[in-house]
Amino acid sequence: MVSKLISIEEAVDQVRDGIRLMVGGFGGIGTPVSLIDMILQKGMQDLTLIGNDAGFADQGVGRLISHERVKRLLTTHIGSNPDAGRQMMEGKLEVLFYPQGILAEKIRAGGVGLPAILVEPDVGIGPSQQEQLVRYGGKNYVIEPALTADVGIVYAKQADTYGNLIYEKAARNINPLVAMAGKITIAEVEEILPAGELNPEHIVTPGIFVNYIVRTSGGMGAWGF
Amino acid sequence: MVSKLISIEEAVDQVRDGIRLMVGGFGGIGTPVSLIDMILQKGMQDLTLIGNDAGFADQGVGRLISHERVKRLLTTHIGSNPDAGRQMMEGKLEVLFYPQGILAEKIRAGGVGLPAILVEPDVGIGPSQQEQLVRYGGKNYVIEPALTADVGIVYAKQADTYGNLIYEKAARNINPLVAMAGKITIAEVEEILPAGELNPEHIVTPGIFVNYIVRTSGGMGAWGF
Amino acid sequence: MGLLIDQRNMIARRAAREILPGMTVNLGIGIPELVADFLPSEWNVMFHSVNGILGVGPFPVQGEENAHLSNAGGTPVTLHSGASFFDSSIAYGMVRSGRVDVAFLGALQVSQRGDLANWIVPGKRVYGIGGGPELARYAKKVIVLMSHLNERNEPKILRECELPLSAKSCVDMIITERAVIEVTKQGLCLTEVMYPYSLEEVVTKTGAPLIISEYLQMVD
Amino acid sequence: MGLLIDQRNMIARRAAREILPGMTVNLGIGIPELVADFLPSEWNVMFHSVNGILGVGPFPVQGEENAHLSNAGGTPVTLHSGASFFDSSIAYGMVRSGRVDVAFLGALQVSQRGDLANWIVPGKRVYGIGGGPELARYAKKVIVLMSHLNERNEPKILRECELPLSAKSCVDMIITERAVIEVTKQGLCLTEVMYPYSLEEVVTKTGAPLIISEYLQMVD
Repeated sequence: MVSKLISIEEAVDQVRDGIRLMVGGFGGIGTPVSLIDMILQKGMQDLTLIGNDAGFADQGVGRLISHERVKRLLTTHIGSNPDAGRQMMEGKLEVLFYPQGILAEKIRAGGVGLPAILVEPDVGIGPSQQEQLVRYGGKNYVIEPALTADVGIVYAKQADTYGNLIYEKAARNINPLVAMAGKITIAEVEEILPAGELNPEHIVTPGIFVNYIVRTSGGMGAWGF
Repeated sequence: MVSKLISIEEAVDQVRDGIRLMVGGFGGIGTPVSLIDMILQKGMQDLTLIGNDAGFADQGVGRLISHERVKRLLTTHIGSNPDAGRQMMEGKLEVLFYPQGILAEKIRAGGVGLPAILVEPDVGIGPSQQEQLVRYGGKNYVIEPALTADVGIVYAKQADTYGNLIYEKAARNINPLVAMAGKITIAEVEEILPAGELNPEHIVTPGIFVNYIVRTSGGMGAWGF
Repeated sequence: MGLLIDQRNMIARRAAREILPGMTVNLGIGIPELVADFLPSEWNVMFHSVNGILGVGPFPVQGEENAHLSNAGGTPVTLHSGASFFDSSIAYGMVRSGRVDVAFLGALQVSQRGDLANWIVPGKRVYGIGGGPELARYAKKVIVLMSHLNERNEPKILRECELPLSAKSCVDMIITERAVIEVTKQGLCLTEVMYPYSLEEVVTKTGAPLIISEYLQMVD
Repeated sequence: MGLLIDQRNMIARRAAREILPGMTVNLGIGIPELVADFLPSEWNVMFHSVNGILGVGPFPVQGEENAHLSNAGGTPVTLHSGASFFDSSIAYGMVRSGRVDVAFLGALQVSQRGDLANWIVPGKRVYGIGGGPELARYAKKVIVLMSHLNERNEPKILRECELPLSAKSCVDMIITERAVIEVTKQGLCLTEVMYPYSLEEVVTKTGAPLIISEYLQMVD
């Protein structure tokens, strides 16, 4: 089987200025930090970033914001990264907020090829709620479009060379959803095994969703809001 | 921890005439056959049955149809159970067909509390497509309402006493979706362990979704379309 | 107003009394994280965390934290027996389908109708809406745990929230270092006043009318 | 017309030539199930089954079937290296998001525009729509494998399908025991005629106009 394992540098060549980049992780945990390091190092900018939160100013996904590589952020929470709030108030960063479960479902819908989800209109009062209303079964619903990305990057505990992924504990979070929603998905992984070495029952993300795997160079999300 | 293990007979008391009963399994495999046996034995009727297929005339979920306990069937395929086709043509059984992936998503939507899904209108030309159209982003979509059930019955390989479930191989199919969509969910299980004995990473259906577990009395779906 | 650790623990201890054995409970970030400490493990309360855990256990002994195991607030945790991991879409599926019995949330402001504001102070601080709106709307019971006053010593319980809302008419109960208040159809009902505060110190520092419960307790 | 096992295998062998190493391929029920037999295992074609398997392997040796491991047609199978299990919503997520390279489907009728009918013969037999509509619409390439004629020796390839459709304008290629036909914008293009049939026996038994490819092959 042709292995999907490539170098972090090669993988990050998929990320170009101005693309929609979706990132796994929740409060730092389960964030693909080596890929983010390389994106910073290679200088990509004008990114539209989609992820659960803005991480921390000096760590993980938050560094893309602090280093002003992000022009637009679709997320749920930025309280742990004061740079994000400051840039937002200064008008440097456009932020669209979604309730966490709705963001998760929007990403999943993108991953499984559904065009949109319907949600109750009074969930998630916020600036993102400017979408189309539809009346159905005597109630109003908001049509929330599915989210996909040019590139999705995720963090996993184990992969095989086909790209099957197994996560670890709370580092699973939105990673399996992001893994489905990228036109190109890159998984940063701790342990890489030959295809057939993972138990088919324990695989969380089937390898069909994963285009490339890279070996993490260490460092990781820490606890921390 | 209070165990959710009860007898099959007690469990089936949840199933009453006329309810919406959702059943896991695909082509016989992963069908909770002991629960179905008991439903037949206890005589429940006028059921609305929701499941992937009509099974076989003499086996599994199909027996509920062959024994004329079902007045309405929401499914994808009945080719393996000639009784279903005959009853449908005789007007005894109302059948609503959905494409398999759409039925699966409708059940999942019910399970996770979403009101409906949006699908492309020319997928699944069939008698079920009488739902509301909505125009969105320059395209027409069909609003397909979420499906829930009064009682959902599923088949699993292992459970712990909290109701966490692990499936086996292709017997997983729609079972994890059905397990979320029942107001009451009953899991028929091969092996029952104390809470804490299942690896939290390997659990497919968290126990919160499961109200009762019963020990299978054996018998199972076989291969067979 | 910043609370002392004793006050935060007192609020959490009182909050724990709203939980029954076997319940499924979501603990938000901040004071709510402390609630689990006040419940016996043998009650088998299943704590739900929106990052994808059901069955969160106590905080680990220092030095035994697992880098991949934290609650939604980023605090290291352990697991209770029967715990499971899943992705965030399933975590919110549990919430949205009404399977969470009680959600404890922090708040910036709460209105007399139970409106909740907890995501932004315009022009000053943006937190983000996070999971608040969905927990507030779909949990069977929603309890706000917060300080009675803000950092300028102004009431956080108001007739109308001044800050943008996270969710409308969703809060069932408010527990602060000064009081326990139930949100009823008739308005806010004061049921407990916490030592060392007086009834008057609660009433004057609450920005909405309070119905005094006929069963009002002065709690030591 | 019922096909002999040799004819079914011939169709499957020809179908296998449409697959490249590493592709993701869905095999429908019936003749499509046989296709995998004609591909070398080292090509690592990942066979997708809508009941929740990616990486279906060859049929098991008799006596070694696993009761919980079958393809969507209920036939016992084994696993290829790198296989995984998942629920049907994810199985169709793979399809709908365009990740299946080729789907092989059976059919009752196919029209000259590539319309597919494979779910009902009104008043006679109801199969149900199953996974056909979604596979037909979303797989990158859709190939119908079927007998050229029905049980009354009438053409199944028609100007317009007489039976209710499963999906419109979706079929890219038709392989029968008599012919290989590509569905093009200009109409149906006959590219191969199978031994022992003659060109005339294909043309007269096809219910729609056929463009004869300039590269037409008479296959032994």
